[in-house]
Amino acid sequence: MQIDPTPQIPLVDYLRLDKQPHLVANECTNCGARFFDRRNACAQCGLRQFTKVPIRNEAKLKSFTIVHRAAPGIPAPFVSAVVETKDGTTVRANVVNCDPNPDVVRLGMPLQLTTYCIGADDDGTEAVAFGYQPS
Amino acid sequence: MQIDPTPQIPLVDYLRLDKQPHLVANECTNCGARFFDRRNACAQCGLRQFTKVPIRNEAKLKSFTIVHRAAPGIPAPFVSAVVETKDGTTVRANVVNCDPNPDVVRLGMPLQLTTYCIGADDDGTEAVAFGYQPS
Amino acid sequence: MSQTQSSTSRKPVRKISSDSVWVLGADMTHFGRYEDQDIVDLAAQTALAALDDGNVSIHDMDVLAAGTLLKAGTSLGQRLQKQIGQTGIPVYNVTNACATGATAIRTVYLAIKAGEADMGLAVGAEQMGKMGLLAGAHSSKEKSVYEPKGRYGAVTSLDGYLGTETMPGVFAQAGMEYANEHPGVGFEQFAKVAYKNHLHSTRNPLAQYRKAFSLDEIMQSPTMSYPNTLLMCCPTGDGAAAVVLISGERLKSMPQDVRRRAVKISASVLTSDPYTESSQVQPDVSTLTRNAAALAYETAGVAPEDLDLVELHDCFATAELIHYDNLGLCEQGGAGDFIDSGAPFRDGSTPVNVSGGLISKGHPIGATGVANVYEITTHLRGEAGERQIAGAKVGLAHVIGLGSACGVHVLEKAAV
Amino acid sequence: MSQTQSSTSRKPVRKISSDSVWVLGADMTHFGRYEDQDIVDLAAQTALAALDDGNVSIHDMDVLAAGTLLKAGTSLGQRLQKQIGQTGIPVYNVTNACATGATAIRTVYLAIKAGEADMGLAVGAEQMGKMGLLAGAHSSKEKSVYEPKGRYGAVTSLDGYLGTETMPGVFAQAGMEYANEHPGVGFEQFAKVAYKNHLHSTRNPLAQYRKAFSLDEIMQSPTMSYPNTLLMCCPTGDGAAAVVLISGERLKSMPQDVRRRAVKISASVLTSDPYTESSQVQPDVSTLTRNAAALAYETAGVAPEDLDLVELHDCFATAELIHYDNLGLCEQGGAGDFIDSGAPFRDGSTPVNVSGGLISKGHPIGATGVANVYEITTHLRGEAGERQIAGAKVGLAHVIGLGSACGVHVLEKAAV
Ligand SMILES: [Zn+2]
Ligand SMILES: [Zn+2]
Repeated sequence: MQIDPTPQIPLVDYLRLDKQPHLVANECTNCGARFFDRRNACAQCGLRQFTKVPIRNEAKLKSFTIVHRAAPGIPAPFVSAVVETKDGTTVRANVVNCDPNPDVVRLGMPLQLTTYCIGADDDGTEAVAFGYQPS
Repeated sequence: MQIDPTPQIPLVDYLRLDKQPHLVANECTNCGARFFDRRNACAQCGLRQFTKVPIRNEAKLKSFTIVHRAAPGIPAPFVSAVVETKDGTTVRANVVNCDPNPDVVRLGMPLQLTTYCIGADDDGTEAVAFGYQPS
Repeated sequence: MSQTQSSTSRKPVRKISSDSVWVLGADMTHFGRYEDQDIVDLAAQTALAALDDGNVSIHDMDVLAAGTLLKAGTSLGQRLQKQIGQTGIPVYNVTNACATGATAIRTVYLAIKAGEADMGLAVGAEQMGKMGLLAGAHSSKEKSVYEPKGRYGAVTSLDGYLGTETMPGVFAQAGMEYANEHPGVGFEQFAKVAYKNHLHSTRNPLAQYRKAFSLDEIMQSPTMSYPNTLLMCCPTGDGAAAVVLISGERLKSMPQDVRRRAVKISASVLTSDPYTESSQVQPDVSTLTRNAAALAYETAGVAPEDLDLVELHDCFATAELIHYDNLGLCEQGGAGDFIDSGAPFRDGSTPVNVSGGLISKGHPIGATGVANVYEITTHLRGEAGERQIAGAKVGLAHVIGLGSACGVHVLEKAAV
Repeated sequence: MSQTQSSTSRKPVRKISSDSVWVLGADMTHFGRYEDQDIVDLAAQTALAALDDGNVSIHDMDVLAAGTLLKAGTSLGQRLQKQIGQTGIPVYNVTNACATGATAIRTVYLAIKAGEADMGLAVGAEQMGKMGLLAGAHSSKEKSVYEPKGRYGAVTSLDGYLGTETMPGVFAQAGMEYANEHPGVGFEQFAKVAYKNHLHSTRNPLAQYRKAFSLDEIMQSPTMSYPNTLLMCCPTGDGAAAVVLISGERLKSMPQDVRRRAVKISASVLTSDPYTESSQVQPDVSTLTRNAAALAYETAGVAPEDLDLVELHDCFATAELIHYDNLGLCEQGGAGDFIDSGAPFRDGSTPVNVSGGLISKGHPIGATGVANVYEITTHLRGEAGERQIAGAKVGLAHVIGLGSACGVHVLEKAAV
């Protein structure tokens, strides 16, 4: 008898839960600008053709804040961050597995994408978020 | 032993529940324009002084509609109207005690202000509305 | 059709004056339901199409104005930019009830007139879904203790107790007041307006509904607010429309085939309610429309009889009828005869709402004031297909939002 | 203070040019809580006061623009007219997030520049009550089944899972990015901004708060989003502000004592976000401010070192610091040194937010962009009482709304 693995769904559709989870972006075929959302056209050049490109998991910390007063249901404090991936894409995410302390979180520190479960719905499907942890 | 009368409150503050219920308006002391709401200044002349004036209860029907699709909780059909009082003031109200039928409601028909209870709150206070009935 | 305060002889458009403003590109989406798209998708789709139509790009725009009523305050303009091109230009998010779209156009027009922009994009969009009637709503939670609130010291919602606040009712009363003052106007005249607009819509592929109804079907359909029956009321729906405006100076440098399709804005007018005694208790949709029309005719040097077609704000059949009079399309007091004579039908002397109007084309609020300019533009270009008014040279687009705001645009075919 | 792209020599204002635009009247309400008044009361109160201040009436106005964010779509402009005078003029209801008030001013400015108006009234108002933090909110009703929604296919609200969407956090990140790039900028520098603005507010009778705090108290107050502590964040509140604008042509015909108090708008600029890579995931409050400032300085022929005072958008302490750099008030990268040197204090070389700023004066959103023009105007008139910057001749008002929109106005004292 085989046990089915717990069904999972990514928190956002640009998170791909492959063996090696990673982000994918919509890249403008004209100017190369990258976007994580559904697109009508390119915000930079205005043209309307995109391809999917995978984003590197290695990143560095570009900016952060430590949020103490968070939205209801969100454990606080937590580290909110803007990171720059190795291939030069800016991503907004939390820094996880890291003490939420301004003396520990260092601007420029190297990071690595990771995933974690944030809860399950009534069907037992788990939502999987991504974050960046110190590497 | 004396029985207290049921406490009453007017639906709007420009309805005065005296022995002879009637409406009162804020009249601009400069240009004579009349308003039923709390005022910052006069919509006609821009000046800022008002006196309270009583409005005549006799009126005639200036316009109407018979509302079949009403807001939740409002019995329909009912006759919504714009009336002109004997002293030339325009008032919006329902025509009451009148069959809501376009063959019965006649433009220009003479009307008279009347009041009626629309419900009571949890303290037993009755809200009193006004309407105009054929005279 | 009738007299106007400023009947001026028509001067054919011979050249592009530098300080004139023109419609260079225009588009509207199909009006209807878009359950899988959001308001930004609708706005983006029509903005891109209007830019394509004018053979320009978002990078050519110097200003952007965006209008939506239900999503007012959500920076629709900037959200649109993020989807079609962030160029750093000034963005104005505007609202003016049902005149929101016209206000967006006017804002771009002002920026061009002020010399701050050569070209600009005005977009109106709305996603209403199946929200039902436009109506004042009662609070769902019953108050347990009456307490006077607001400017009238009201202890509960007044809608239904002191007259109606529902839109079909408010516009019914406006129509009935006209009927009171003018013999020959009644239920049948109002119903004929809806008959006409439903009939017109069968030719418009962009209309939300394209079904003709008999006069009897219209009069027998469920009464919303007498005399407005269901088929005399505009539906709710989703949609968007966009126009690209350009200064005359800049237009001169455009290629001939682009100039040829440009349409001149001979007048762009926005008014609000002047004080009238009765408007203190019920919206007065007439006076501000009359004022806007008078100024528009004077500015454009156009008289009502010069108009080859009119798109006016028929949110309800009763509204269209009184606007015949307000816009000077008929004799004073003669709106009943006007519809009875067939004048506003597409084969009549002054075709009104050949698009199907709000009643059948639909009324996604923020889009409406842009969509009627699109409609006129399309006819003046001779590109309106099956619904084309042959040889149309001058048209008027009118929109009114309660509160109130009225927008009137007079458009003229280019002769360049 | 520093270089600017367009350092031009100052020309004293010698005469009123016809195509210039001036502030004729200005007012703001006390910012705070108004539980017994509605937003129309606030707007009416300040509009009447601004008209009185300019010695004109609503009947002199040719255009009205009204701004509110939380009540966007409620036709504030028309509701205001009904309380202070219905004259039938065009009304524009505008929104642009926290730049809403500046957008109202710009709209009136455009109408005057376009030649459609000689005088106009711009009003901004907001009633926020005790709504708490400006923050993205989670749905109260838990979803039972995850379903991808919206442009990111999100199965729940992302705020807190993929970074923060709360305003103190967003602006904290903007500040920390600056800190990352520029040594000498850290928690203490940010805290000094709040120290300064709280101190300044003690002199402003219109400020919501008028209490000075020590640097230590500010740094020790509860952390909202590091490095922004509670005392480094603007409060929510109610308030309104209004200005009457007039064309130079019309101003010439006004009495000498009215002309004397008029203040020239040397530049009125509105920008939006140009594309930048990082702004796709986090708001970029800098680039559009830099663009607006560059255009404003060029238009006005004013350099940052000419400014006698600046009111800038310090919604959070981190924001003010980076705007020193964005507005060119300091050397490139030198915002930390700038605050450390005391330059932006009221006795420094470039006084910034002598009103107390958003942090202590308050930030009723729609009012803010008008209130900072009121503040500059009051100083240029020499009427700012205890907080007067002596001899002020040139000032700059800056406001930014996320989404984004940035408004910059450069004002100059009349010499007539
Ligand atoms: Zn591109
Ligand atoms: Zn008066």
